[in-house]
Amino acid sequence: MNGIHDMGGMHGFGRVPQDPEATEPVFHEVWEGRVYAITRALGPWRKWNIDTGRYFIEMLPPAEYLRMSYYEKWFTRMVTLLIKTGTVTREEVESGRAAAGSERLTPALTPEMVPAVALNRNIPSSYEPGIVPKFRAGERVRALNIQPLGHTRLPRYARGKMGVIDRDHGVHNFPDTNADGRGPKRQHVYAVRFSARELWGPEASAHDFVYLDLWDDYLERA
Amino acid sequence: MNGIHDMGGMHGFGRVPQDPEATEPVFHEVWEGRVYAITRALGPWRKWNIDTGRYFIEMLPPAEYLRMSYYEKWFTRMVTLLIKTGTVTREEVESGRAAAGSERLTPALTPEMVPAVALNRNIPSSYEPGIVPKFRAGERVRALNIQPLGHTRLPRYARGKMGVIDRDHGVHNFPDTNADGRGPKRQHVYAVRFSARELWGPEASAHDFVYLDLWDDYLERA
Amino acid sequence: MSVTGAESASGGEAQQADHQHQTVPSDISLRVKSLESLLVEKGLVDPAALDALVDTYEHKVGPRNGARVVARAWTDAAYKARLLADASTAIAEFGFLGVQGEHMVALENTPKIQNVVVCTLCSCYPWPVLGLPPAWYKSNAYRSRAVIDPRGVLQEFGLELAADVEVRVWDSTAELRYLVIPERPAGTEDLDEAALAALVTRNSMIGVENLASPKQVAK
Amino acid sequence: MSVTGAESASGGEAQQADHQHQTVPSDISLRVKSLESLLVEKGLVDPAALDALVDTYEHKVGPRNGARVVARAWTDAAYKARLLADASTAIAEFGFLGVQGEHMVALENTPKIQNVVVCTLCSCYPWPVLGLPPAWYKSNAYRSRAVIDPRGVLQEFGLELAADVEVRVWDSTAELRYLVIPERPAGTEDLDEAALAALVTRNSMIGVENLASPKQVAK
Repeated sequence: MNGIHDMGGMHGFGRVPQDPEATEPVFHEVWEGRVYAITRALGPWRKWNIDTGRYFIEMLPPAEYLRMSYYEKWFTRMVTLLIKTGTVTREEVESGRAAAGSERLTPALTPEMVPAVALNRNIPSSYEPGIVPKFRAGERVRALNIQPLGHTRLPRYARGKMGVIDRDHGVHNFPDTNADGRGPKRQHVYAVRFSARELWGPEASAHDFVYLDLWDDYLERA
Repeated sequence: MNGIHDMGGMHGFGRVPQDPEATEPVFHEVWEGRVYAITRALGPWRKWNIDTGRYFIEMLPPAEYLRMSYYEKWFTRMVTLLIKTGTVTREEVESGRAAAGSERLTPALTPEMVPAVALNRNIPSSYEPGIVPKFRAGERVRALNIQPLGHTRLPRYARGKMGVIDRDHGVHNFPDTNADGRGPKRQHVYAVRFSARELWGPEASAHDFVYLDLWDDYLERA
Repeated sequence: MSVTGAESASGGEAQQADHQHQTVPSDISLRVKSLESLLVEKGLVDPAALDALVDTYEHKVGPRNGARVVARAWTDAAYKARLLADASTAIAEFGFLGVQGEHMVALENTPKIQNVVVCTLCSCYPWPVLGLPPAWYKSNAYRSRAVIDPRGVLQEFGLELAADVEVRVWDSTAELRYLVIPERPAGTEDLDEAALAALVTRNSMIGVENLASPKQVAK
Repeated sequence: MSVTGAESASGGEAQQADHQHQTVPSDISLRVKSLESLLVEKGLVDPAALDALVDTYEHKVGPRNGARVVARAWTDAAYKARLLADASTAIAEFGFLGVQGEHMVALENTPKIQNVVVCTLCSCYPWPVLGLPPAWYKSNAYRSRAVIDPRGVLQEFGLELAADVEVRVWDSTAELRYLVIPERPAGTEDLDEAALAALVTRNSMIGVENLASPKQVAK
């Protein structure tokens, strides 16, 4: 969706805020750490995937998206998805108590598992020889001019623009379909190099380039 | 500027709110009418022009732009420009009282003048034979891919896109320069017809078109 | 006069506006009253002129003006020709003049062409013929969607167009202001100009509604 | 599992999220506590696991990890070659693994090439090597400007690039995560790997800062 989250190229947000690197806390408030940790601890239940998670932040009303802090968005997304997946009910969220007679589970993530979950590799290999790449490094491509109503990772600023395949990143899930239950539709992802002049016009520096990771389904031969 | 105001083509704002035509008030609150009227009554002082006025709404921080109601934006813009032009001071706005010893003027707009100002024509003719149009009806043009940091009336969704000159609207001020004191740079404006497929890609209807009023300086021959 | 400096584009102005918003009283109604009394005290505005302006746009200028133009175009072929050729001058015959109506263009809807007007960048609107814009016209939803999903927007207004009707969305990026001439409804052959004008809705002159025949309405 | 329906794109979901935001208690800290206690009561999360997660990202995972990778790349040509060829595997030699670091790519800055990393669509970031992202990286200002005005952004970080330096902005739109290898500062020939790692800043591994020589810093 062409949501407010797709903000690459926008003006008006002012200067980049600067916190001293040495002293900025990882979490600025205690509740931020809890929101982060709860989100992570819910992961092993596999109630939703990462693309769905991103999609449900993007669907916040634009004014709310801009008003909320980063972890406030995470919190709102989590509540929405917990209810949407039937994991909890709205009444339970409002009361903060489990409904009488509701199921009591055993946490999927125990403290002993945290080092493994946080620090170990756990990802499907991206090497799938059965899935053939459509493009090779060096080929000229055009990002499609499409306007998906759902989740997409093709930003507006690159649509219709020409670039060059820089490298093949292997096979990955396709976010547009993976986000809304239509399946992972695994395919190759490439780093695509766009000149700033192609993206932003002749006043951009001839020495500036933007690299985007784009899926086969976002590209056509140019 | 590529501000939040440039929202043509965005998703996420939901359905169009519907008020019954027969009963919707012109002003939903008394203060809205006052903001509208004060803005109009300040017009004859010529402290700023219409392009500057639009620019100062666009420069609201995006979160504020989306949070504020229409006339709240007008009010904020008015206060900013009254201070910026030295018409009032920040202290006067905060206190609601004129500073001791400050000049007392005579209102530029009297009640007797209202019908004339509201209802009569008062505009420089757009017929200026000395200013030659660059394009003619039927010509194919491309909207420039430019990213002005200041005010512009070339929306992002049309940049780099091809269209056809539908008609010549005559000579008008150029908003990009008129908004920030660089002068009216008068030039021809055209209605330019873009196909929805050119703007939004092949999934758009072949029967949909968008007409934009664009200035000579926004266009090149395609 | 230059009111903007080099810092504008980098957000300096915006931050200033934001700051200022924080420092004035929190209730918008009080803040407006306070500003008005300041401007009156300084002699910048006359409160009676403000009253007259509010009264003008609440009671004297509005879509009934545009409806009269449309009704005449329906009943007077020569007028319609003048309106389509030079709308500003043709509308001036009624005395509907003034700010935001200086450069008018009339757009004729037909069974095969639906014109729809929007202003994606702000909320430009032809004040002298339609009055001040309704809330929906100023909404972010309408501004954002009219150009990318005009048929979806029209459906929300109850207007389902055949796939082969050409939709022309006019995004009011300049000082041109657009008045849509809706199709004259069937079954209105016997009505005079005033009765016809009474049928013309505001929304039909923006292009988001087509007019039903009076018989259909009566059902 | 499909958690989204056809109504999603038309804003139904968004309105629901908004509504819900209104109906939970207003103070975010209380709302989070309330949700945590609910999830604990239902057996969905273990509070000790939450504590361990917070502790992990506050104290065990952070930019010191990435700094060690960079220092080794500076001092071990074979390691650097492995890192550039397959960063995920080379970084795994340190045990810096896990979520948001599964598909790593290392980008080498040179006097003629400045790599800069951003995620315009959200705030993707290589957690195992850099920890959780700083506020500036998540800011709308950085996300919006890094791709259209990279040199202006770098100037705000104090980095003035010569006009002919190639700027490569990597917008993390997929699950690839980028680690910038900054240039090794001059005057560090005598330092060992640990001392070199101490020089490497977080911001230099995002590409918005270049490292000064220790002698310059001492001045």
